[in-house]
Amino acid sequence: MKIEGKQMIWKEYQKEIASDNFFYVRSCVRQNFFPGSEKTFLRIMRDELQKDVFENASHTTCSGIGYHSDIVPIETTMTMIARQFALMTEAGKENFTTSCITSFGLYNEVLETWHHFPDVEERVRQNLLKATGRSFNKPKNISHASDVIFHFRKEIADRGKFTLTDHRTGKPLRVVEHIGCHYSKMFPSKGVGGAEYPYVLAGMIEDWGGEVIDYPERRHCCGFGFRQYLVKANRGYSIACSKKKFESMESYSPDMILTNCPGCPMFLDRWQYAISEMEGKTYGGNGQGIPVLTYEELAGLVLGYNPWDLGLQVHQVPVEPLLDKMGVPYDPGMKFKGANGEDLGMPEAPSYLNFYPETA
Amino acid sequence: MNKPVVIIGGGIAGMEAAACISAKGREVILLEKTGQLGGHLLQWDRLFPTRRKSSEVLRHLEKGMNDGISVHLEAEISGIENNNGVFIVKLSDGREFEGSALLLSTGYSVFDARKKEEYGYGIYDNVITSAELEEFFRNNRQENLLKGIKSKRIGIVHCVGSRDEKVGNLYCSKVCCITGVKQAIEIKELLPESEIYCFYMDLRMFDRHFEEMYYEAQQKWGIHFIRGRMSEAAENADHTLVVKVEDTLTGLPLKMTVDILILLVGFIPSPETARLAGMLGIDSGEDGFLIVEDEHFASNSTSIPGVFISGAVKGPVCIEHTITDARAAALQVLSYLDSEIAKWRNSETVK
Amino acid sequence: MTFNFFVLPFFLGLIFVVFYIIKSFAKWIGDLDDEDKTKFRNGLRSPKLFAALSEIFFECLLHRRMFRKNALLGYMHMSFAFGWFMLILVGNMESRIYSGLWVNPPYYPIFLKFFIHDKHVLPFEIFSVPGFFRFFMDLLLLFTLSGLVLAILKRSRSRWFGFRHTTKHQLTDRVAMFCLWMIFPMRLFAESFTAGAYGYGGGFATQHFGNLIAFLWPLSDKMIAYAFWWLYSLSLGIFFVTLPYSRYMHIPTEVLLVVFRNFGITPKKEYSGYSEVEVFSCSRCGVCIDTCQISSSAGIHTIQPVYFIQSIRDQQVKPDIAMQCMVCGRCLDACPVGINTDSLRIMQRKTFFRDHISDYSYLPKAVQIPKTEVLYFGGCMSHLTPSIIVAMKKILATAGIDYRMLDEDGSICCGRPLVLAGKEEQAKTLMKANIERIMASGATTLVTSCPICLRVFKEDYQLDLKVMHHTQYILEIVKKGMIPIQSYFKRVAYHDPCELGRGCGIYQEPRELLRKVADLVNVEKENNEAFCCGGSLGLLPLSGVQKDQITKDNLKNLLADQPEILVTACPLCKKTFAKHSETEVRDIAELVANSLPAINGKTGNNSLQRQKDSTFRMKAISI
Amino acid sequence: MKDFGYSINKDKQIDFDDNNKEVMNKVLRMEPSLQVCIACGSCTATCSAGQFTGFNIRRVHTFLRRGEVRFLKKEIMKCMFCGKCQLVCPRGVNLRNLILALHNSLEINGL
Repeated sequence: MKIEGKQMIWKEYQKEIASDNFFYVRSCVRQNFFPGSEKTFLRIMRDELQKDVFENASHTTCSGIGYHSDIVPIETTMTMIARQFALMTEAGKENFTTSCITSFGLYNEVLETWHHFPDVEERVRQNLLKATGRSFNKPKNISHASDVIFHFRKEIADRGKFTLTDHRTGKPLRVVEHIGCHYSKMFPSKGVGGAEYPYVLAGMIEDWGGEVIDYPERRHCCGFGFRQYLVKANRGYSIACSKKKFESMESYSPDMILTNCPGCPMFLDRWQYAISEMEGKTYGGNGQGIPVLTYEELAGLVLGYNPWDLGLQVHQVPVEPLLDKMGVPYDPGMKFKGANGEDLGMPEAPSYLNFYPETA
Repeated sequence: MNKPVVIIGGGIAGMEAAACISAKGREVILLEKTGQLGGHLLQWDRLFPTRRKSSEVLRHLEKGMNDGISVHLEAEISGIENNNGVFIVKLSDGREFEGSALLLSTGYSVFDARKKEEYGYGIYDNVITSAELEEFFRNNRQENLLKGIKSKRIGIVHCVGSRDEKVGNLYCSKVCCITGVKQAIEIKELLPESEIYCFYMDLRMFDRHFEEMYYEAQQKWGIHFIRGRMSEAAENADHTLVVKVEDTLTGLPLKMTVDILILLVGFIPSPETARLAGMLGIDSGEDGFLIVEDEHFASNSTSIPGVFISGAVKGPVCIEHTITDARAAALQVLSYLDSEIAKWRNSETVK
Repeated sequence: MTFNFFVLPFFLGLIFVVFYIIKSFAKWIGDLDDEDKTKFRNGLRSPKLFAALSEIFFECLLHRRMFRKNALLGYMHMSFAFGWFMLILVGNMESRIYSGLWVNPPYYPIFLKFFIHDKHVLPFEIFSVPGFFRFFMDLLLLFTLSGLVLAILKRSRSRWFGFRHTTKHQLTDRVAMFCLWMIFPMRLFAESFTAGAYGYGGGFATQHFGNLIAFLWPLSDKMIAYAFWWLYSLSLGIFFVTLPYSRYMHIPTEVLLVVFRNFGITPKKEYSGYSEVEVFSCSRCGVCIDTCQISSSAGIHTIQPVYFIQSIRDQQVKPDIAMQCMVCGRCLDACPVGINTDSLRIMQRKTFFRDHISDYSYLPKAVQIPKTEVLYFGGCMSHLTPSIIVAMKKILATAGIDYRMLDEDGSICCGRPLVLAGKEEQAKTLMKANIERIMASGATTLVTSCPICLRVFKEDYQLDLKVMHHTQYILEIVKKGMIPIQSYFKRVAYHDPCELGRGCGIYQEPRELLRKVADLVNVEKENNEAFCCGGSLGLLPLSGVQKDQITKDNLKNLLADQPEILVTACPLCKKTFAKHSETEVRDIAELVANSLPAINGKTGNNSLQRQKDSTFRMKAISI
Repeated sequence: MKDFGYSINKDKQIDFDDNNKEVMNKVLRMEPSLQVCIACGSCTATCSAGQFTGFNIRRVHTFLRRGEVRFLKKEIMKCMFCGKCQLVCPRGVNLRNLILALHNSLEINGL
């Protein structure tokens, strides 16, 4: 692998990322999947970096899941997206940043469509006006939340209390980065580093002290793919996709997987459990899985936030081994305690996946 | 009408045309950008389908370089003036040349394989281009290339940068298919125990003895051909490569590990061609190669009287045909210069 | 004195070989199926026995067939076989008459000259010529020795005997041969030395030779003679012992084969007692090597029947040997012993492919076959030579025959190719499917354009209707005057397809038909000697280049006389020749069709037609 | 092992590295002319069996060359062995021997 070759490509895919005054739209599913992530994003942006991130509670879904599941027509989707833009406009913001990769892709898709078919944009404006009396300006800058974290990765590193290194050996941790398909596969120029060798997560890993693992199935989809997962009959296909990736990365014995999409961490995490239950196969050392983190969670760890505040306890694959490597202190006793210390009860241990590992 | 003929580009076409024109007693000025005549012949080792050494062809061309030809190397052209039929060619170093006719033979460049990001050229250790392989052969450094290879399975990818809308080249580069077959055989001669797989869309064995060479590759050397364009390559921990292709003959996606991946890079118009064509106002086609006045009867003259073109500036072409084309160009230049015949030619021209 | 120890090697050897032969014969006859057993039993009590005996005399002793192949070769075999036989016969007469006893120890006649060396004149010597037997026995001995001389000569001058390639023999064969060759010189020396030592008792040859030795070499005495008697007995003994393990087993076995054949016992589809007898009857003479085109054209000299049968006998048949054969039947035709080499080969192939399951369940079950009188079956190959089908349709239409084409849109393979590959079991499904269709049509005549199909229809389908090749059928309707046939001056050569000629014995009909439409030139190798075109479906592993050579060599043979057209009667042959022939290649049917006037305005569709108009004449057709 | 009501799909992809190349090599040794196949499909178009069923000898060969041999046995059972394929092959490939060689080497490899 010639890193300079990659750097040449990364140079070609520089995208402009706003550095303040964000209008932030959340993901439909992430708060159930990884409750801590979006909260952590805001905490980092507002408390650490003193940035202005505006949220409007009345923003809705972008309808991406419905759109990609072929149950919401594109014009409806466009109108809903137009409404989000309207909310941004009303808030006097121009930098649109999304928590969800599918939304990010969809916003770009819609803006691109409008660019090529102004009449469609006009129609949508009419629809929105008729339906809500709202009108909007198109955002000056659209970035995904991971772009923003990428943008501030060095600041985060400077403020960081921990790095992606094994504090016992000083060796960098081996990290697999997995990009959501809708991040740059549709519009390579809209993603940091393009579609073939995306840099958005790789950049964070590098600057936070880790080592990026490039493995053959790097490009492959996590398997969520909406219809694949949502229709139970198709789940065999969904899980097969994740498995393909695990098999391909296993030989590199990664310490963790870093993701930037709502679906990917969910499925890369939960399918490890499902595969272990169905085939007795686990992909980490001694019966453990490979911890899967979102970029916000990782940033949080680097900044020394309490793992349980980041919501790491809801991961199916236990993260303790990773914490131990990074030397992040945590109180095992508190893992399953609620915010006010009430006992949430311990989950039943899976048959094969080592859920309660020996901790340091 | 009695000034010399200025030929820009001292490659195969330029050299051969110069030789032919000066042989008819016309003075020729041959301008070459680099420090050496010969163009791409300087990069190849052996030529298809005869496996003749390219140096041998070059020697033949050099024989034609007589006193009637004044060769100027390191000639960086800064401007060209056209005073109704008299051409003044200015060089960046101040040199200046006058000519009654201009022959443009600035050739082509090989496609930059980096543009096919998914093939990982310049990123993965064991992905090389067909042009590089020729360099290896030329300098007998194959060992460097092949050392440390365990199983010695080698993949050869056809149509890299050709017939590909994604890199803006819809045309076929013609010579890659046969080059791939030639190189496959050469590798097999070097490593008889190696397995070689060619990934192709079509095998365009357009010229004499090409199909026979393809047959030999299969029958004598047991080279395998898989129909399907490589979609992407990925690198393994041990620096071998995973190739993904649809085997269109089984209708299934196929994945295989190879130790070395050779990309058969195609033709693109050389930047110099585009620049000079711009200066002179010669039209170029959508593919960027220059347009001739009439593809059958004036296949070396352009829309501008006195300006002629020859060789790969007109599109992908093999060496044999380049030489033929250069001779045809010489003939057209000469007959243009003989004004009588030139008039007659123009009236004859179909367009 | 009627015994001496030196006789033991001979005597014991004789006992051994006799018992061995009896044992094997018993086994082989036992291995026949019941039907053949009865044939055998009845045969013994029928005039067939005499036919058998005469064939044994003419073939096993006089080697008539060998003479036909090559006089020298024939003489060599005859002098050995017949000469030795007579030595034994006459020797016994002499000894019995001398001793006056009817029963003698079996060694007595063989070594008579050792036991007696007086100047005896036997009672009632024929025409009371003194020493007649001595004279006659010497004559026979010389006769036999002359064969030996030729045999030795044949080693170096095999071409004089009509051989280009001779058999490479195994060790046992060489040992046996050496002993066989020693027998007669040893006898000569033993008798001569004895006669010389005693000064009398020999015949004209042995006596004079003996005297000469005694004169040149005074030391020679009875002891040296005695030594030679030992060597003589030893060579006989060793020969007998090696005989069962060498090619010479063919001497006794051949006799049984002749008997079997005369009793109407025929080769079976499965390896049987008969096959075993065939295998042991092979004398490894090697005639089959030169006849085989895989040797003469493809240059492979190791797979011919002589080696193949040897490998069966040694029970180590190799697939590549078994598969490497066109099953053209030329060797079978040339074999002096008349071994059915083809059936032996197919039997062996079967053993390899027993467990190759086939699945033809996809064949359409119930099919509507329109009723018809005459059923025409083009065959798979004819679909690649549509000109044949077109021609047949034109002929049948012109003759106004009510016919249907069974495989109008594609054939179910007849099964012959599978049979040839030894997959007879698998072929049965296909045969069944075709039989159903054929029977469903209610036809009384089945005409096919493909000899390959014809052969299997005749041999394996057991159809109770008339099966004909189109050449036969066309000839029939021509003779009935059902089509107006014309001839044009075209010199044509005819190639006998293997399956049609040697396969079904159809040589004359095609030629008779051809003579009606063209002028037939002669070809060097034709009829039963005809070469295979090289396209044979019997062959599996041979490379394209080698096959091409076979085709080219045959073309040399066929086109030697520069015919204008090369005619054959098999789509496969046609296709195979077309690849290499400069000369136009046609099927007989096409020639006939082209000689017909155009039906409903359509004109004959090829060069023949055009030529015809200029130069044709009516021929009187016998109606 | 738990049953979640769905299973993990098998990959349709040809994994050339893991596939069985032994059979391919055996067959190629037995019938080298297969090397020169250009997959034109004439054989399949003329195939006698092919007119009654989906038997595709060209694909059989292609699958063999990719090491996808599991289903071949079932396929080659359908061949009638008539030899038409051989007569139309533009590269003179000895296709009947492909069937035999394949039968044998599949046999040997217990497939």
